[in-house]
Amino acid sequence: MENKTSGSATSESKTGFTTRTVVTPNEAMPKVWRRETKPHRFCPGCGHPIILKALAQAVEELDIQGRTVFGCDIGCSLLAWDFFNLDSIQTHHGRTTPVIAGLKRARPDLIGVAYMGDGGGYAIGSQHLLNAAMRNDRVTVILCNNTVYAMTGGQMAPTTLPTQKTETTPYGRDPAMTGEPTLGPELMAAIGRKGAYAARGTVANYRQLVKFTKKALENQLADRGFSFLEVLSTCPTNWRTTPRQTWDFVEDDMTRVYKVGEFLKPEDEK
Amino acid sequence: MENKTSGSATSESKTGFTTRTVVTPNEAMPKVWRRETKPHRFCPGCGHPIILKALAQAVEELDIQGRTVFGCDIGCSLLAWDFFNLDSIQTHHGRTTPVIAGLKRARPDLIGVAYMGDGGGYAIGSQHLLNAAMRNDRVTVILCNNTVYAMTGGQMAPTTLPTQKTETTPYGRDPAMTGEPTLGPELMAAIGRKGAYAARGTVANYRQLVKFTKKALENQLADRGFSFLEVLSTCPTNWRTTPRQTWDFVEDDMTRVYKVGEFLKPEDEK
Amino acid sequence: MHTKIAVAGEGGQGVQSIGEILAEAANRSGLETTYMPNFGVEQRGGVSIAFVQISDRPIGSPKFKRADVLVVLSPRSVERTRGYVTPGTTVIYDSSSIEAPKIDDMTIGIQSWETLAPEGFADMAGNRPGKGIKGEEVRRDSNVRTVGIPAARIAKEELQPRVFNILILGAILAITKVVTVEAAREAMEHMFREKFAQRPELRDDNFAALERGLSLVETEQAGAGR
Amino acid sequence: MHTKIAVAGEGGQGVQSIGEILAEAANRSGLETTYMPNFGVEQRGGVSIAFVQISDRPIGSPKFKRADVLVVLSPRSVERTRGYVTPGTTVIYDSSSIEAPKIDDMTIGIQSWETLAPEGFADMAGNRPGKGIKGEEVRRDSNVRTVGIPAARIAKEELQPRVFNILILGAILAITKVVTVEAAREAMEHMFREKFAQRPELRDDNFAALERGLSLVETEQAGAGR
Amino acid sequence: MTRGLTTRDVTSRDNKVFEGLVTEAPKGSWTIFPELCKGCGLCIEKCPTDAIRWSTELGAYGSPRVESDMEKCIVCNICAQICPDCAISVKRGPKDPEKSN
Amino acid sequence: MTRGLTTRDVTSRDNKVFEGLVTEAPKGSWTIFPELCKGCGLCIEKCPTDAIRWSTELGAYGSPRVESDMEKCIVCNICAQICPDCAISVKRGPKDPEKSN
Amino acid sequence: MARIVDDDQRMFMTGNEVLAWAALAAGAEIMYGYPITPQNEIMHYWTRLAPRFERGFLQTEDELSAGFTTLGGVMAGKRAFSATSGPGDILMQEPICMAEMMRIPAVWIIQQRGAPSTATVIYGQQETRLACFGGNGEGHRVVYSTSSHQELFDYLIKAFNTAWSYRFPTILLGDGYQGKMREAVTLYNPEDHGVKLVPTEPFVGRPGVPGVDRAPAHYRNTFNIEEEIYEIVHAREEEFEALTPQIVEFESGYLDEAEMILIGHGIVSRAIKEAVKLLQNKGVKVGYFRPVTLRPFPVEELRKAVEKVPAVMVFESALGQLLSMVKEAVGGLPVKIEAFLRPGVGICTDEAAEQVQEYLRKSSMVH
Amino acid sequence: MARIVDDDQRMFMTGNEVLAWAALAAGAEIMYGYPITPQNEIMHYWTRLAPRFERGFLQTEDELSAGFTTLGGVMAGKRAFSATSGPGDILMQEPICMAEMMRIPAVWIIQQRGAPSTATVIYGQQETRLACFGGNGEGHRVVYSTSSHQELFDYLIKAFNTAWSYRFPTILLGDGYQGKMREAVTLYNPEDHGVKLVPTEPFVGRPGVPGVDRAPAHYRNTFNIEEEIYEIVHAREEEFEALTPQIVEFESGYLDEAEMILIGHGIVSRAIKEAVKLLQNKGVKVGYFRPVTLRPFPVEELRKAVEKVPAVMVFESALGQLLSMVKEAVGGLPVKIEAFLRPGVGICTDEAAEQVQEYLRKSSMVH
Ligand SMILES: Cc1ncc(C[n+]2csc(CCOP(=O)(O)OP(=O)(O)O)c2C)c(N)n1
Ligand SMILES: Cc1ncc(C[n+]2csc(CCOP(=O)(O)OP(=O)(O)O)c2C)c(N)n1
Ligand code: SF4
Ligand code: SF4
Ligand code: SF4
Ligand code: SF4
Ligand code: SF4
Ligand code: SF4
Ligand SMILES: [Mg+2]
Ligand SMILES: [Mg+2]
Repeated sequence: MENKTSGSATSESKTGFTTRTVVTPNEAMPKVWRRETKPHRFCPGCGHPIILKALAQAVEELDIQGRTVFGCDIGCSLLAWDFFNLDSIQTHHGRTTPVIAGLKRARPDLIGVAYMGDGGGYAIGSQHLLNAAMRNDRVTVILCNNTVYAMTGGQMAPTTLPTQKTETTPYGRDPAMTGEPTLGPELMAAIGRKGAYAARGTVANYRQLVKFTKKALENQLADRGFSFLEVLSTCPTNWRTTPRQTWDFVEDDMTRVYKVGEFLKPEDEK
Repeated sequence: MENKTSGSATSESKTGFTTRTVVTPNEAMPKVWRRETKPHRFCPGCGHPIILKALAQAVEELDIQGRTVFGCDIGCSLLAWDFFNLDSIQTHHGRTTPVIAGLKRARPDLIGVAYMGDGGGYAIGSQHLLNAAMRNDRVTVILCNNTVYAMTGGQMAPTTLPTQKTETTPYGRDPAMTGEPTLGPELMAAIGRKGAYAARGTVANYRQLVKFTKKALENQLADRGFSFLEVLSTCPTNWRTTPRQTWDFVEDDMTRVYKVGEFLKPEDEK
Repeated sequence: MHTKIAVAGEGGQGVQSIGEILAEAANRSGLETTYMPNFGVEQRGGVSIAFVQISDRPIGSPKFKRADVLVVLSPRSVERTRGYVTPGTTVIYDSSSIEAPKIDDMTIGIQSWETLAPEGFADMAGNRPGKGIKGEEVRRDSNVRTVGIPAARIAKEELQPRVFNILILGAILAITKVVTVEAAREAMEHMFREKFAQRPELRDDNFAALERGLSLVETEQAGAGR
Repeated sequence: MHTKIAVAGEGGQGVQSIGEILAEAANRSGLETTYMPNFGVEQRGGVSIAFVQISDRPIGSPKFKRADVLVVLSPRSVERTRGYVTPGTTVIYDSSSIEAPKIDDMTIGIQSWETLAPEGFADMAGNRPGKGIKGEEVRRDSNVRTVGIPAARIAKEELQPRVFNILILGAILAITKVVTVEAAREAMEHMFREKFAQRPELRDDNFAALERGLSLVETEQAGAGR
Repeated sequence: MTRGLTTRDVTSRDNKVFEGLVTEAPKGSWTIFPELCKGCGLCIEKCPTDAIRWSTELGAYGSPRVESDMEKCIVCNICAQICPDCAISVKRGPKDPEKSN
Repeated sequence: MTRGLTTRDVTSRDNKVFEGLVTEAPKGSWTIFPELCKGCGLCIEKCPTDAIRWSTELGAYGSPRVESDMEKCIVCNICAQICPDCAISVKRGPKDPEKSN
Repeated sequence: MARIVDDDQRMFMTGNEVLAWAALAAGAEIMYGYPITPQNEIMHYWTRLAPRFERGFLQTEDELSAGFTTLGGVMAGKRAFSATSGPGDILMQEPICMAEMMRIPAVWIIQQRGAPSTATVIYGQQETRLACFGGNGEGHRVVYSTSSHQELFDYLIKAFNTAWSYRFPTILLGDGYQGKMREAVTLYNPEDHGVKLVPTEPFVGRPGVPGVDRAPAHYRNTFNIEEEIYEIVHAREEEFEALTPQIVEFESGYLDEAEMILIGHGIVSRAIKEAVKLLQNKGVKVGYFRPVTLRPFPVEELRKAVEKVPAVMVFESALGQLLSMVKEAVGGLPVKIEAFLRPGVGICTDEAAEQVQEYLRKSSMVH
Repeated sequence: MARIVDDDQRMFMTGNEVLAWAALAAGAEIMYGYPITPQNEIMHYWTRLAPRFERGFLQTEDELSAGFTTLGGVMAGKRAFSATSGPGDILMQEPICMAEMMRIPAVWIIQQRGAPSTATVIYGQQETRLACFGGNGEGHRVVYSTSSHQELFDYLIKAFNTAWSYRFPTILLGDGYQGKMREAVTLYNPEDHGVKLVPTEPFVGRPGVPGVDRAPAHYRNTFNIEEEIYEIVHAREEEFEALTPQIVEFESGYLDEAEMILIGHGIVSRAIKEAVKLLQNKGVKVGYFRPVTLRPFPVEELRKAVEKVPAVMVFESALGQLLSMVKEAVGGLPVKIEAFLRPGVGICTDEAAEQVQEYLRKSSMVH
């Protein structure tokens, strides 16, 4: 990645180190991110773009930018409709899985990524997710678990933690009435299709997240089976959390309920 | 059950035993079956009515005829819309689960039974089935696995066996293209809600079927959790099988893929 | 020329084959033809009806409410298809399983349901206090010809039970002359090509039945008419 | 009497509170009132606009395209709300963060988007080669009054940064007189009842800011006008 | 409450009776209800003693019905349990149920 | 092919550049891109050495941005990895990347 | 039912909050819902209020489920309702058309947003046709189109009563503006205003053992024979037509001597009413007609209104959905039909007035 | 594309089989489907034929998925299609309206059955409004209503061409009778009849690395601002109107001197055409008009046809869906509009003729 420093103005920083101004494409930003549309539209502190950074890095490392199609759902994921230097389709709420699955059937040479929220994937689109998994469709589904319906203002999602307050559980989620949180990768592991991949990553562990994302893509590249990656993410806007609370919620509260790791590897089989 | 013999004509049978004609409400028929609508509309040799016989017997033995509401789907299950001396609602394809779940939320004193086919439950209604299970809705879902979309003429269902020929897999189901069969009770067990019940029965083992059906109802009566019963059933019409082949298909072919038994008992927990 | 034919019977009697052969033969004769089975939600059971129209001009609706030729092959199908009878209708029936249908002024044109539904469903439907279709009228003049053919008995005794429907077909051809015997034979050759190739005796059986049906009419027609 | 007020600023500036207090006060004064925030798909970011109408007769659409009073509190919101300016509009702006808005013949009535969207989205939208709404015309005569209030500076220096919006509210009241100061005070008492009860100093801070805003206008108005 | 609703106009009591042919043997009785038997043949295959066979009489759909050979029948009730149409009733014990009352 | 389609009219090359403030220290350099930093504070909490603090300058949304104390910074890159906006770039090694070229 | 306010109470709140209160006042016992903007706050307020008034709530996995659980709730004999918008409104048509076929008196609130597809989350009147005629065809439903917070309150109460009186699914059709804006409204207990709540009855689960003490209730939506559907649809149509005089509602003003009648529904009708007053003040002779029920549509009333008028102008935030209904209704009359169509955007009083004046100026030049 | 027949070939087959062959002839590359009567056999034949012609098939979990996978297939640049009916048609509106918004040239076959709700699996013309205007509103699509097996074949080929020429989702509207009946049809290779297949193009996955060699393709259906939707909907409407003369189709006959014009679409138009011939033979002066495209509707053509006619009679197997369109189209003309509405049941030649004669007799008595 070349980093052209096209302008520079030097100043003494308070700590005694020199601070210069550089004008650069910003090499911290993956090339697969479309610079023109940055800063992006996600809120400050949102986990979505961290997931999308890992995806970009994985696409770059696997050198599949030229044949990856990115599909996003309705939900905050839609804000990524022009996020990438990737052909992208923003679909309907819950319908990203079938759009990408349909695309993949028509053009098996493409790499199809379906990106969605927990509401889109586990609630309104759950028949699609489940049946694509059952059919072992050769697509990669990445699902952002932020424990709420974020874009609509923070209602209970299938992933909302017990006692967690949301706009539709103002007194805290009561599992006796609304059930326990949905465990996606565990379910995929139970379906256990040969050649399928299922894992749960977290934005709190970026390196691992890149690794899981790559595996979820490699599995499709190898034409082995369905690939599913859930990612624990942040939504400070709807959680109404400070940065510290945001991390605590992801790293402690969520991780207690949602185990991070790989649940089904292509080698495993049922 | 009183068996009034209101008329009788005696004849000598060929084997030397006496054969009399009796006119009777037919005590082999559960009282919960509505006699007025018999013979019913299912095809000769159909497994649906065997499942519905077990259900009737269970309702009778648990003495809940006065508060059970029976919901049936679109699919051959709709032929049961006036089958029972039970209040009954025939719903839309795949939507029996939410209709009964909604009813139960409004009237927890009622016992709600959602009866559907494998297409209705595992395909078009799978988001409802999955999410009702996740919410641990206090309803009893009974699903007839006959490996095809029967009412529409025998297309592939999520439960069609590998290599099985159907109208949409004329050369035999190819799991590489269409996936392996869906395993419902196993999935419910993987969801593993506290107090939930999941089992698979078969029309080939009627006693066990009654037992499982009773447990699936008792679990709702005890307000413990979601209850799910899949039943291996027959569809000689679409299978185009002789009676012998029909039994062989259920008892051998299907049972090889679909294990009969209880997968999740209310005591179990995740 | 425009002939509307309804063939009704039990599921296993092969009424749809009769309809299909008639339609195929007409089509091969260069006539305008439609064939339509009735269908409902159930997969099996109940009365099955085949609707065939043969015409020298384009055909409107593929179903119709009054038949020029009504073929009824079981007692239940008589009940189910009364509504198709209208002045001028020729009713052909299997006289070995059905009494001569009572076609009187009161039954002609009565509204009935078209369905292949098993009893329970269809009966229930018929029992609804239906108000009938607007503009429908019971016609009081009757000019109906009935022809009884002891087809089941002859098929069983002289031929094979399974060619029962082809025997009926022969009778239909003899009575209505909607298509020629040659056309029907060709249609059968075409439709059962593979079966005939595998089992040539089938061809003989079927064509014998066709002939027998044709000849039957000549001998029995007068007696059965009303 | 029918006054259309749009208040625009950045997410954290409290523009919706200004709108809500104005509307609540008007409602309490027995006037017809509508208040509407703008909203889009995003949860945060971008320019936020509050639409308030106060009238002595029933109100039509709760949104409008030309404002009688436009309050702009950040440079971006000036850009975003140019379209609301029309002859007769009074533009109130925070002169400590914005230069006096250039309102000339060419900017009045220009089509712009109403949105609270973060930049990327909204800009992109604005960049589309929109053809504008039919019947829309750029008005060429301008009769616009602009009033600059150094609200941010005064709030920071003399009061508290967080009462910035209430100071602006005071200025709005002084300039427009749409509702009385008493009504505004009552509305705030009602809306912030719980907060004021918990932290009584909040009441004092806010009411002080209101007063300061009122008085500011009297002293600075002339200078800021165009 | 049924204004316009698609419920059937049914009588509350469900009194329909069926004609059954009871064959009695010392071990018990075996009844077939011809108007219910659709001739699916499932019982024939399930009978452990091959006691059930096709009858020359017709059943519900004009298709053949079944009958039981009471020499072979061990009144195990399997056929009755498995019959999708409740067309068979099996009773163990005293030859004539009426006499035992 | 775009007749009437809702695709953006974009240039094919994606050449946008950002202004970054590079602070250089012996261990490496740390760059903040003010127009990208939304001031979410996530990096502050994730920095293992508490090297990041609020700046008095404003970032993308007119909200405060962050800066790094290079005395504390160990150029571990965690902040850059975690930043949802790619507003931080960290480079290990030679004080001045330009000089090393 | 518990009283929801002590006495008539004037409030200043958002329309979605009004609807939550209205549902309470209407005696609604349970809401089933799935989030979608711009109706979310109905759920938000309901979930806060419901426990206080012992009402139920279930958030479902999608709108199909929200709609079908609602049907389950109604068939259990409860006043049950749901709310949705836009793409959710499309999905909701499946349960709504089952409710039409089976005469299930469920109530839906639809807050229209931009269309087609996901479009915008804001505002539109583009779901008017869907709300009135969605589904696979020819079911019967009642649709009230409201224009103010007071009407949201009044008509939601009425919607439940209409549903349970006539057993047609009933829709309250609002829009995102109405949901999100704040204005004054007076909340009241229906009984204080002489409004009686129509009692509910269970479809299933009534006392007694079916087949023993009473007949079982058997509900279905499937028929085997073409003629059955023919009969049902025709019978419903006749019943619906017969009930129309009881159900239909409209509002009109200044019709006498009008040179033009302005027609609009929902929130747009506010703008045209004000525009008419404005023009009347200037001496321009114009009147207005607003259908309140879009189904049944006030056909006779509209025909009577426009009989002697040279022209009407239809205003709507849509591309001609109300316009279609108006054209169909006034067919055969010599009136000229103009339209001001602004799909997805609001219509202001001033522009409505300007349009009319412009038209009248032009047409007077022609004469 | 492989030739599907050696030469023009007359066949006698069911309509659903014709459609499978037509899709092959049209160069359709993949079908996505979910079973529903009366369109199942399209899938049955397709799954038998597809492997022989190297075409694809995917059976999905429901109609939502069938529709959205179809959109995925089209965006991948393939001629993709789906088929449905009744309740499935309701669900299909969600993907269809996304196709409208994003101009995705997908093709749908709809074989109408009874309505509303599950109703019957047999026949009806009750999904006409849904097929033309389903979804949450104001999208644009093309709808062909066929009346014979030959038209099923011809127009399915045309539907793909229309879709890919103009990028509007396109619907072929048939019914259960057409699907299930057998009649004669001539199958042919389009090129033999001078019909060129409009080439397809991928929306996504074109050659080159996006952002390096070319711009990425970014498709969306969501907008943040009301005015954007306003613009899009208006621009589409203008485009659609401009294209209407190219797309619109109708059929008419015996219009001169007609005392009455019979109007019907789809299979019903067969009955009215025959009825007109029957009546003409008896010396009764009647004509017929049949819209072939229901969207765009042949408004101008119909107005021209009925201008000088005292009355028209609309025939449909529905409760007034075509009737609405006719009323809207002829608005302002003095023609009297009669209707013979038979929701869910067929209309025969004889009864159509009788109706007309009856009407003419009565009205001549009045004169
Ligand atoms: C059919 C349909 N129903 C509902 C909605 C409204 N809706 C838009 S975004 C959203 C929530 C998305 O939540 P999630 O999938 O968890 O994504 P997040 O915003 O949390 O990232 C909903 C319900 C819609 N657009 N379409
Ligand atoms: C929304 C919708 N899609 C499709 C159908 C068509 N349909 C009716 S029955 C049926 C198949 C049912 O199969 P299954 O659920 O397995 O039940 P079975 O008939 O096998 O018992 C289908 C697809 C429908 N009625 N509604
Ligand atoms: S609302 Fe939550 S999920 Fe959506 S962009 Fe903001 S922080 Fe991210
Ligand atoms: S088609 Fe199959 S499942 Fe349906 S009733 Fe017949 S045998 Fe039973
Ligand atoms: S199982 Fe029942 S229906 Fe089938 S053949 Fe035996 S008795 Fe008859
Ligand atoms: S009771 Fe047992 S032994 Fe007797 S016929 Fe039935 S299955 Fe056979
Ligand atoms: S994580 Fe990034 S956007 Fe957030 S404060 Fe740090 S540098 Fe700024
Ligand atoms: S590079 Fe590591 S040590 Fe330096 S600021 Fe970032 S997180 Fe802190
Ligand atoms: Mg979420
Ligand atoms: Mg099945």
